[in-house]
Amino acid sequence: MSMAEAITRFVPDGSTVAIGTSLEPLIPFAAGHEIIRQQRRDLELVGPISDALFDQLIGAGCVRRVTAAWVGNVSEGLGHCYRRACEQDIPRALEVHDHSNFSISLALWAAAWNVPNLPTRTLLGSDILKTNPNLSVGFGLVHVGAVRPDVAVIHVQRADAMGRAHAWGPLGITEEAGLAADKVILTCEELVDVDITLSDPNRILLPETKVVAVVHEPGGAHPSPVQGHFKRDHGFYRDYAEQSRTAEGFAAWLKSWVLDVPDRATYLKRVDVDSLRIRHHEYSAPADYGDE
Amino acid sequence: MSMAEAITRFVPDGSTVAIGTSLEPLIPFAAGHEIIRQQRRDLELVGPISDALFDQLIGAGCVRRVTAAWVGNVSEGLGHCYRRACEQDIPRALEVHDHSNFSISLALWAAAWNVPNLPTRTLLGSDILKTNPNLSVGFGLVHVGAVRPDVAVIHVQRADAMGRAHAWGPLGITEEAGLAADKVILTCEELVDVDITLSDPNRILLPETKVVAVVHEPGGAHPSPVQGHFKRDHGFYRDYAEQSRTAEGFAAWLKSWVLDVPDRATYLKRVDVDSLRIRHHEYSAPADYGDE
Amino acid sequence: MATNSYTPQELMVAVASREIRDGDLVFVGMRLPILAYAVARNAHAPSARGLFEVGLMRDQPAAGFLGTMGDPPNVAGALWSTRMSNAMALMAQGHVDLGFIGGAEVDRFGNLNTSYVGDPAKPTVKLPGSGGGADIAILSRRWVTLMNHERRRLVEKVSFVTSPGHGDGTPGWRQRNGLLGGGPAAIITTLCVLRFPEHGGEAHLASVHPGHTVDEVRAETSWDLQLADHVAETPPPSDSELAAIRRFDPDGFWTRPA
Amino acid sequence: MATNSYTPQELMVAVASREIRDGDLVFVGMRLPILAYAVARNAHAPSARGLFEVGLMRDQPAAGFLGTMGDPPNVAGALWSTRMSNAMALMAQGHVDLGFIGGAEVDRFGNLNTSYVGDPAKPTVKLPGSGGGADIAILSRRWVTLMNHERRRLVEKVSFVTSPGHGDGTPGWRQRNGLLGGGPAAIITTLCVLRFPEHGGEAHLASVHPGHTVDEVRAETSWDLQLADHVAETPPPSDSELAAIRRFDPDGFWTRPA
Repeated sequence: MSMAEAITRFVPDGSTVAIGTSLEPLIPFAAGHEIIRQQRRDLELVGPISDALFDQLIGAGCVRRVTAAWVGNVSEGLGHCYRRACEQDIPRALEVHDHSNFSISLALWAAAWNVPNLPTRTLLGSDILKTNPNLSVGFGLVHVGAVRPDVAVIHVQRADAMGRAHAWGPLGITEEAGLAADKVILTCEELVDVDITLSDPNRILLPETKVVAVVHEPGGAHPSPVQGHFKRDHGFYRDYAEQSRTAEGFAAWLKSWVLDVPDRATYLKRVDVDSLRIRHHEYSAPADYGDE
Repeated sequence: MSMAEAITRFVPDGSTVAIGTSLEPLIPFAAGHEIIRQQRRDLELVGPISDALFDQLIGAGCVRRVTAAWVGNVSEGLGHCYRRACEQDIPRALEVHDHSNFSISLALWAAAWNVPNLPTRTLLGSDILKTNPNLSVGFGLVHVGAVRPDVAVIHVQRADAMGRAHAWGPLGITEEAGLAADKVILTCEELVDVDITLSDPNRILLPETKVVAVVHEPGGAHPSPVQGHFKRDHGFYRDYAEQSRTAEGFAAWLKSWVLDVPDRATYLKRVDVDSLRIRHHEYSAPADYGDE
Repeated sequence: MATNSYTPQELMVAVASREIRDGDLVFVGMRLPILAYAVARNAHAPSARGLFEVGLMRDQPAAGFLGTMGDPPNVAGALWSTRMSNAMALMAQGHVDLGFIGGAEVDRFGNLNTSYVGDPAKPTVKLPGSGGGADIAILSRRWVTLMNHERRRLVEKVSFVTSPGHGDGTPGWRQRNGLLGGGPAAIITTLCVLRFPEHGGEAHLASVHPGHTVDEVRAETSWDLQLADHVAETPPPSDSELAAIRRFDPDGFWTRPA
Repeated sequence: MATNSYTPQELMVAVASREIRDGDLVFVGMRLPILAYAVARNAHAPSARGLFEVGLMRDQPAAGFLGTMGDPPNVAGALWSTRMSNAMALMAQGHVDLGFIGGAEVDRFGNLNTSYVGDPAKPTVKLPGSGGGADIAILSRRWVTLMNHERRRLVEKVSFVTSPGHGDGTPGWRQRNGLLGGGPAAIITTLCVLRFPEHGGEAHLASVHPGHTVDEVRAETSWDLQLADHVAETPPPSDSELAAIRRFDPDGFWTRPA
């Protein structure tokens, strides 16, 4: 399925969208940019930390609420669009449901297990309890209310057309986000044959019954890293931080890198992909699934 | 470390022991038999379903309490030693904390996350709520009390000497049992070089900081299956079911297969290993962990 | 192959397989349901998927014989090999269309006992316990029980409710008590098929297996069994159903008399 | 290499690395703590391990430069690549000996703000938020903060307690409120090191970095800063510490002035 079709069909206005769930790696920037191009509105974004993608979606006016532990630019610091939205309602007012990394994970596990909340000791003594209405305290514990995304968008190294994904490297809250979501959109570096994915069912990330779209989008996570494929493009994050300092600068960045870009292939032509590509391969030892 | 030393040092009398956590596969029978030989007493056994191993430990008089969802013989039915213990206090009285498969998993996740309990809707309407004092009902939910094993004994396909284990096939409640336990004893088909385990950190089952012993014990899961190594020995389970029907029959079985057997190598000489060995290898596609 | 040459277990497998609808996600229990899933997948439900509490999802039935759901042939080619709690998560979300549970005792409202006969503190028979039975009973959308039809098994009141069915049989009992799924839809026995009204309540005799009679069924049932308006004869296994059963259980491990 | 040729960030990394004890499991935050872990592992803490909330455990520091903890060199050769909630489980069990948290505002009791300056409903500055900071503050056995030493950062009262330290400073505040770990042990700034009493309470000035004075520190601190009985000079980075820092940050991404 094309990225445009996947976003059109499965990310309507008002959706609750989990995206960027592996923290710094595997961020589905290509999907995020398509959401911006299709001018989605009133989204609730769900994630642990977001390394620049939430900032871009907020700056583009797509977002009504953020449910996350951290929104900014991991190597550069503050998220300037996030600041403008929270401080000045530019381009629109933003509701924030604060979490810690642990508590947003628990919120998704609560949804995955279909219970109203899960208890934890984290956040005791934190003012986060005052600003997030989905957190409550009782019996000496914090009760983290379930967060159920309408859709989780997940970038992986490889997937087959039936929706079986292989991802590796640290997975953050990807598993619970996918299990909690009603629907999963996979974007992948490589679209592979079923023989590859089913050769290792333990590496299959999620049940295919959750997956509604598989989008073959090489480089779809740039500038974030993808183990075995791409290094992180630190300079791109730096440039974004600098240019997004002002609303005008962000508008120019957005026009140049998103709005005037029809698709990911065009985008990648402007990136020094060669300098980012991982060329030194280190393959995992095989597991023997023999059964007879 | 030898199996004898691992059990001597890390499974004292009175321990709470999670064992057989992957349900039917990868059951650490060799470890269980060593526990019997060392005449451990007053153990609490923790597991989901137990395919014959709990029955043997109960019949041998090692067990004070069972905290599990099911105890028997999966292909044959009832656990005769379990019956004698519960019905006639033979060889001793047994306390049973009933669970369902889901609730024992949650009890271990509660311990892993260090909270007193986790909520669920399963068990509502079940009399299991009446017999297990670690379950309570409130606000329309069941609250499953944490179960924290002193030690989890886990059989895997391969591990290195530093405690990094690779296991594949269905994992049942192994991950939460290992995370919840104070200590983990690994028993493995293959003791491999660090290069093998670290080639695939996503397949590493548990943090090495939990692992206190790695025992190289090929065939240590017989008669249970080990993907890529051994088929399940259905006939062995059938023979065990037949012989353990009476206390005398069980005593004879135990003498023959456990008490008079010094170690696993001797045991395996009496098993038709050739007919059980998996010879048709099916290797997983590699994952590329390249980073530069 | 003559249609009269089948065992009671083969008939039960065939009947159970017909409960599986195409596209269903089936929580497959041990023993006969493993065969029922294989038969359905090869016949009328080619897009069904099986979910196994050990931590597996499959489409195709395993190529080799399964003594347990964790046997190596069930892992090879699986669509997902994972933790049990992930399989349970799908069921807790209502994604499991159909589950199978074996039972030792059942009452007219479909409440199942697989734990204790007699007082749990000093049982006359200690049964193995719930396994995933209680989870399936409470969380799956609908479920079916398979059991031998004997008076001591189909009882007026079970000693212990391991896996709740329709509770006390009053309308809305499950919803009132917070149980998520729709409860038991049928009891498939060695003699007949009992069915429950769609919204719960008491089982009624829907069909009697070939070679058996309503009187025989009633004699082997401890409670005063309700009859459907029209009690049918259970259609026997078709030749293709029998062929599939025998392909997946070539030695009759599950389906031949001991 | 002359000892005067180091940046304030290099000194902070060296000081932070000395907080890591051999054998510690360290919850490594972003930026300077990644370097501090690498320095310690190569010097006095060869058996320390690092735990990263992205879902990684390591022994050896990553061979390549890290812009984030999720960069590919941090994954290659990891001891465990997993879910965040598993890393948090270890911390919730008290297995994390030391954590690092960056802060935008801190008060005398070590309470940290990384969320809002001003009213959260209409902040004058929206900061990125907790990330794992609140989790480390509440669950790790002890933790250390690194920050620039400015009056607007070391404040009488933080606008928002993202990561609780010693609360109101009264004895036993953390235990009374259910916080698991021991709380902040030190604040390492660009000018000095502040330390907390072992069982909580108010920070005191323990050492001043070379080239700075107590008066300068007090002038840049909003509250009336308590002094240790003997305020030492912070030992500068050793040659081997500097060599390690420059090996892991060869272009000065984290440790050279912008």
